[in-house]
Amino acid sequence: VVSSGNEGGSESTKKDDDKIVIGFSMDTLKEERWQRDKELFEAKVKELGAEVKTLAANGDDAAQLSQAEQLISEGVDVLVVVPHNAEASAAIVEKAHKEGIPVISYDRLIKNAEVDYYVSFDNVRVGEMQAQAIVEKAPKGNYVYIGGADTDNNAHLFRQGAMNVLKPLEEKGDIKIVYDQFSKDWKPEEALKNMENALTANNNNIQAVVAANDGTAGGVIQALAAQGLAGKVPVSGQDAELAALQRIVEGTQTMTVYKPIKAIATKAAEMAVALAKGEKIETNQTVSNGKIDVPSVLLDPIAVTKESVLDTVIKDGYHKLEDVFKNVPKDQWPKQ
Amino acid sequence: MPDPYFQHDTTGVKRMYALEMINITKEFLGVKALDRVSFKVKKGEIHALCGENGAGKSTLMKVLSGLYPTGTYDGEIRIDGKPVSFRNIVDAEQAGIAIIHQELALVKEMTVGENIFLGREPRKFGVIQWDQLYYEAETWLKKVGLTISPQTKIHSLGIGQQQLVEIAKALAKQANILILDEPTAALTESEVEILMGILEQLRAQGVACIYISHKMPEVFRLADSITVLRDGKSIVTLSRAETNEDEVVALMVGRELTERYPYVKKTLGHVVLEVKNYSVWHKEKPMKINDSIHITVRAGEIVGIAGLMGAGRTELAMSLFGAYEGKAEGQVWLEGKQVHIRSVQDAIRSGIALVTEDRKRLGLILGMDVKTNTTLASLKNISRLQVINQNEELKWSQKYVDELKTKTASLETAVGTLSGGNQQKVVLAKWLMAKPKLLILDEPTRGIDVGAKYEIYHLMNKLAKEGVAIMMISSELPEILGMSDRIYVMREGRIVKQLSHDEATQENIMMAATGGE
Amino acid sequence: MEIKAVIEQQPKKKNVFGKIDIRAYTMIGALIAIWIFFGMLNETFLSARNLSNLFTQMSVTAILAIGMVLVIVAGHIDLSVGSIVGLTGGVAAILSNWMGMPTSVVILCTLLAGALVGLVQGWLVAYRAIPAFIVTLGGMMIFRGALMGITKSTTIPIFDAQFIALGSAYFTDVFGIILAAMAVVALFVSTFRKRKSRQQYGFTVSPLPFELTKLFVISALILVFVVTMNSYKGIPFPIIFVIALALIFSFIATKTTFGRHVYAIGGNVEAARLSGINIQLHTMMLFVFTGLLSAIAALVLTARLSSATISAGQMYELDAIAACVIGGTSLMGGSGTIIGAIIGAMVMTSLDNGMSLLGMETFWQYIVKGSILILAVWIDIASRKRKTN
Amino acid sequence: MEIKAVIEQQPKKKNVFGKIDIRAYTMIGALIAIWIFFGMLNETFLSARNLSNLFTQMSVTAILAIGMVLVIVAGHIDLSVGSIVGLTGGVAAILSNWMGMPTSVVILCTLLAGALVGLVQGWLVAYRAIPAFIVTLGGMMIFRGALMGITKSTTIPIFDAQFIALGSAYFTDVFGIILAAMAVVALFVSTFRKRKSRQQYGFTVSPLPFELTKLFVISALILVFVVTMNSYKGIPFPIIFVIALALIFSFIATKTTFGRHVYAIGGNVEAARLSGINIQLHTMMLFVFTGLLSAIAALVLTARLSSATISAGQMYELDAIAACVIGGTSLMGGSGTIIGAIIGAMVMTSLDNGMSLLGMETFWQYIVKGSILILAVWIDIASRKRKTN
Ligand SMILES: Nc1ncnc2c1ncn2[C@@H]1O[C@H](COP(=O)(O)OP(=O)(O)OP(=O)(O)O)[C@@H](O)[C@H]1O
Ligand SMILES: Nc1ncnc2c1ncn2[C@@H]1O[C@H](COP(=O)(O)OP(=O)(O)OP(=O)(O)O)[C@@H](O)[C@H]1O
Ligand SMILES: O[C@@H]1[C@@H](O)[C@H](O)OC[C@H]1O
Ligand SMILES: [Mg+2]
Ligand SMILES: [Mg+2]
Repeated sequence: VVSSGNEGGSESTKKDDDKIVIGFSMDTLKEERWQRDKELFEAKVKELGAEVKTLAANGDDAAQLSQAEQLISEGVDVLVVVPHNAEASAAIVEKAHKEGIPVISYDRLIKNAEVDYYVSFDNVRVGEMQAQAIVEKAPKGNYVYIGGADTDNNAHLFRQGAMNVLKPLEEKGDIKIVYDQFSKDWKPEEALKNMENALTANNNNIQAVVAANDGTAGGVIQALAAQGLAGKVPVSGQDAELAALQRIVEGTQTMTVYKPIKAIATKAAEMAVALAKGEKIETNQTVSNGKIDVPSVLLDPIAVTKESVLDTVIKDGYHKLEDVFKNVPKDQWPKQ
Repeated sequence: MPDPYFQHDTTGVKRMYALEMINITKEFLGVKALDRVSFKVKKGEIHALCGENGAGKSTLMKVLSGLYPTGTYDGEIRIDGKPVSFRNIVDAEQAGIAIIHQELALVKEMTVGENIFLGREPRKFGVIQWDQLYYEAETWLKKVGLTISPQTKIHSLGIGQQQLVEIAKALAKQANILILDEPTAALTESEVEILMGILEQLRAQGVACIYISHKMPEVFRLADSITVLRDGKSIVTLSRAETNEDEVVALMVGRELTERYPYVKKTLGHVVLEVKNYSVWHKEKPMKINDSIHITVRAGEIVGIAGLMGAGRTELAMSLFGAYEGKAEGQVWLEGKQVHIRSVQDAIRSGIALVTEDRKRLGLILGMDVKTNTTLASLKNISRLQVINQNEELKWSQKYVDELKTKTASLETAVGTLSGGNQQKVVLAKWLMAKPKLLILDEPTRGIDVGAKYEIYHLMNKLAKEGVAIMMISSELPEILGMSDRIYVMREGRIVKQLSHDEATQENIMMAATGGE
Repeated sequence: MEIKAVIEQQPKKKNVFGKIDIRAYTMIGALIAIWIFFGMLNETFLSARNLSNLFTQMSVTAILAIGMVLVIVAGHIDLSVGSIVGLTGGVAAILSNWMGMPTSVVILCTLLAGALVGLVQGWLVAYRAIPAFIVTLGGMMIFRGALMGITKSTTIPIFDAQFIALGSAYFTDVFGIILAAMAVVALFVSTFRKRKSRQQYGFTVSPLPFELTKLFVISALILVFVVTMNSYKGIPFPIIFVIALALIFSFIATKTTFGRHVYAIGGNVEAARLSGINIQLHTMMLFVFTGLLSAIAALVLTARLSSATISAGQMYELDAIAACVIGGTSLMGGSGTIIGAIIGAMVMTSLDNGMSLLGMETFWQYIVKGSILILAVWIDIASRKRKTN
Repeated sequence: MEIKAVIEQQPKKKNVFGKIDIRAYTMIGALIAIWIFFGMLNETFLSARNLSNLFTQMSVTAILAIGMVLVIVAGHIDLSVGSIVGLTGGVAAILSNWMGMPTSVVILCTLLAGALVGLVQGWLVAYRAIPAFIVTLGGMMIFRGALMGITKSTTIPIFDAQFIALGSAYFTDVFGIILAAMAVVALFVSTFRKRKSRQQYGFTVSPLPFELTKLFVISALILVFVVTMNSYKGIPFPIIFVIALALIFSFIATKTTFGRHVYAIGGNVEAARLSGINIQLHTMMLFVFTGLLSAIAALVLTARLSSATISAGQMYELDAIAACVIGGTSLMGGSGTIIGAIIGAMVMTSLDNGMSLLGMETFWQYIVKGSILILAVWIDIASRKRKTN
């Protein structure tokens, strides 16, 4: 009665012309960074003479699966996936493979599936970098952890990374985590409320805050500012959003983690086109995803502080100097 | 009051009663709606239950039909001599009791057939046997003289037809005790005739019928015995032969009522309303509901509009009031000026008021209190810069409560809890406060007791004397005859006859309304 | 007499249009328009393969909408279905992955969990008279929290191939054809039995050629559907769930006392009570149904994703409600059809699918989807009004 | 006369209970219980500082709930408020940051944008008879999409200190005291004017000592509030918005013809129409109000965060609706009070705040919040039922 669907998988729907088409299935375009991922990736693919088709799922697993199915129906040659959910997107890999389409996992690793390649920054590593930077500024004292959405797997990975650094210090007695909460839907206002409550509960006796991304950091810094503590308590972030960089140069935020999106987008585009042409791809390592060891290209995320802004995001052209330093008197602008 | 009929109530004679309700007491939030009421009905008799609005008639019947289950009242009910206790409506139905409630209880979106069998659908394993259902529904419809298809949706029926469906629904239960709570309030004479025929048939079959009505002629034509309730107490049970209308009315209101229709000859003023060649189109279908209507009403005049159900009187009224969705053509003149009324606001501004026929659905906001409902159409007059002067509001609503003798616990009582007659008085108060030049009354005394009716008639006379032009639509011929200075008879959307107060008789109106010769 | 003439048209009109109401027809029109539109802009949209995708994609919303229709008809609402999908999906994944239960046991327990959760909510609504909006808004939070608690906020993958098949397998071509044949036979038999029964009761029936034409058209549609699906991989499993559930619940809604009583409750609760209908029991059962249907949707979704995630089902309640309303269900209660809701689900899924095929920017997708939602209902309302004028 | 006697009791009763209904009293009870509970578990909960936080945290929900009450009373619903908050917040940020407009212009334009968006929705609901659920569900998507479009999905920071002050400044202690004094004076004056006016009309008034006691209690409460706030940093700006808006809209709801008409429409729309109320105009205006209030909420939120983000306001509609219903607004229309909705918002915010202070795990927070929502309404309904039996 049931067929697994293998036999029907014909090549008939594949486009016959020799133009290479890359499918790009994205979790969301809602955050600033993903918009950039999309633009950079598409530009690079086109530059390499191929076509690209991007679909974004607004953070819904089922929607992403549907969209991947559509890309597959359209007969793309390679599928590049930014999974909303690491495990749920295994289904995408399976569907693509049935049609003989290779899959590259972009930024987030697809778990428990025979993914062909993985290009990413390491999310646990991001968490570690965040905590590390804060610990350097405040080696001792009361710590607050403001997490991302409890419903986002990445939020858990970031927290895991941060705790890798913080837990040993807490055991040593150097620091104390006095408040540790997730922020619903990654919302800055949730982070603001959480931070207000953390400050109240500890009577402002807080020496450091590890915030999971720049949005939540924004909320945290608002709460600190209300207590006159902005700039006095180190706060981490992630994503190198313009607003965050502006705070960094002003001194209210300590750091953000810059994931050089240009690098990852370019790398992924190159890999995808090469894969479509049937070329061999060099990778430097493998990462286990629970099922196989996935050949991976791991790019290092970069911690950005006031000192390194110029050499990282600005040099990369990720943001413009005049934007980042918009609120700083012009005579204090660094020389490029 | 000693009552010979009740004194037989000793063990020996019990069996002759199909129903005995003994010492029933029922309270609502400190209001004693029923106070040790006793009520007995014999097999095969039609027993009328009379009383003013709020006397407790409906409440007593709700106790009997299981709507107020055992435990929510005190007292005992016996059917065929055996004590019973109903936990719900189904229990009562199983004991052979069927009731037509005073309020229409039909599901508008469903068909006539479905409504007739609602809750008792012919079924096999929970699956409804539609053909059987509609087949049987059709036979019951025929019994009540309705020739509509049982697959018609209720919402496309007029209120009178709906009432007939309710009656069919009750008949279909083939009960031993049939309760009819004001079944004829929305019926025309000919339909009342059909109902009377049915009831006489049922009486012959040994069914006990309890008949609640404010219409004395009906009561006296039908009933074998009459029980009068007053203020939640059973006053007396009389056999029809022993009594007469005046006595029953006196027992109901607690005093003598000499005349029922206080007609006075009026001095007529200028023409207030003149309708010329007026036609109204159906709101859904390409057909005229009113065709080439000519009507005039003078200041100080009460003009009656008679006709059968479906003659199109309500639509005419609604259309003149700017409240009917169907298109209208023709001319309307108010006090010598031609007006174009497109909305209710236009109508009110021009000095027209309409008391609708369905007060609960169209006249009142049941959840709001007496004061709010009274002032709703004239808030402008008691506000400055949109801010309501709450003292003025209290003053005016109190004035109308006093003037109309509305029985209400307070001005802040929700109108939904008032009895029908008092609700109607609140609607009247609302429109009196708007000081209309032309007052249109659509079935103004439907479901209202004699006492309240009388008060409303007096009020109409008083308004007419003050120069208000009154147009009264009514299906009760005695009322039309008794109150109107002039009568228009409508048939199938047209005015077919005009009669003066002195010319009009029951016969010539009916003749014109039915198109008979 | 004039009135009589008007009324006698009634039954005839009913036969022509069958049980589907006018709203549903407008929506079928809208659906076809959307399909043609996307079909012109994008060649793959109307390919067998994409249609197969489309039907699969709409399955979860459609299943939820089926239950939602009845709840709304009865004058209530269920905001918790999305969270129940999440929670029962989590339960299924835990049973399958962590506890290694066979698929049959997993299915049983999941359905039970859904029904139970619905029962509790239904009890609160029916017997404790708490507004359904509140109960299910509370339920939405509680179930989402419970899901996070039991899964420890992790994603639980499914490995059991049988389970995964629920969401992603296809019926073989032969089976599809057999199904279609059975459906056509059933259609003919039931139509003729109905005619016969009507004739026995002395009711008029519509002319035989007319009835036959109608039957053939429907049969042809069924065939076209099966052949189209077969030309890709066969009928997708989830779609059979949708069709089966739609048939069952349409039957319940229109042919059983339970269903009609639900409509009566929604149409006029006082009248229903006075007719001796057990309002409370019926109301509670409706929530058991939505719970159960949510669990079925959860099985399909979890199988399709081959994992349970903590965000699964989020906001699905709005999709389901929108599907119902687009399909003609009145939020005031008393009216609405299952078939309408399915068409509503199809309209929304087609929009999603078509726009993403066109690679429209996300923000445009939001704007277009919102506008179409409003526009569809607007046109429908306006056209009905025009007719009456 | 009997009737008169009964009527004379009424005003007395009214004075005791004021304009707040019984549901609101139950909820005040629940609120106090929640406060005591958290106060016992955590010493900072009842500190001046945390109370100040709490009031600020509830401000956005409260502002939205004020408009929502009236929409629900009229028998509609507005699911788009959260998205309007997002969109108008984005507009404000663009005007302030990208275009460098002064705060006054920004405020004006933002309010205009909110009102406009509300006007369009209101027009569709009122004049095109499209169900509000559909219009605002569509609106929810459209406005979110528009926000993403105009901000290019970026976070836009606010630098204008004046703008930021809207969300995070405090009134000075002296100003707070002056405000309190003014409020107390206004209270006394209005009460005595009302008494006098009633006496002029010949109505009975409640005994003077009783009235005075009441006045003093309320005055004391106002003072306690101001002193508490001053003992931290003063009255937070957003709270003054909430109080002002609550007073204005309570006044509109209870004392003006507009408000009265809205309640009448919700109570029985047909009867209202036949009483000469312009249903369509009133309905449209209600949506203009929710649009306007959403824009105010957006200003507060954007100022508080000193930036506009594309997720701002998401799901706020549910919070606002929940606040209304907890505060006694019936979803069937016709009844509900502004003060009740504010208390409802306070209950929800107190729960959020208390649980986060206790460091409760997220999943427990969901479960507790959902349960309390249901429980609160349950207790209220049960207690009212007991009373009527
Ligand atoms: N549900 C209720 N709650 C409170 N009071 C009620 C309720 N139902 C009836 N009453 C009161 O009980 C009394 C009797 O009402 P009932 O409806 O039985 O009168 P009735 O004799 O049927 O009057 P009518 O002729 O107007 O139908 C009235 O004072 C009415 O206000
Ligand atoms: N079920 C129906 N289907 C079609 N038309 C109807 C129906 N019911 C009423 N009408 C139309 O509406 C017209 C007026 O009906 P309506 O019942 O309002 O008249 P009426 O004189 O006010 O009677 P009533 O005594 O019931 O108030 C009828 O002539 C008829 O054409
Ligand atoms: O970069 C972050 C991304 O990895 C996470 O999934 O969502 C929040 C972002 O800030
Ligand atoms: Mg009665
Ligand atoms: Mg009429």
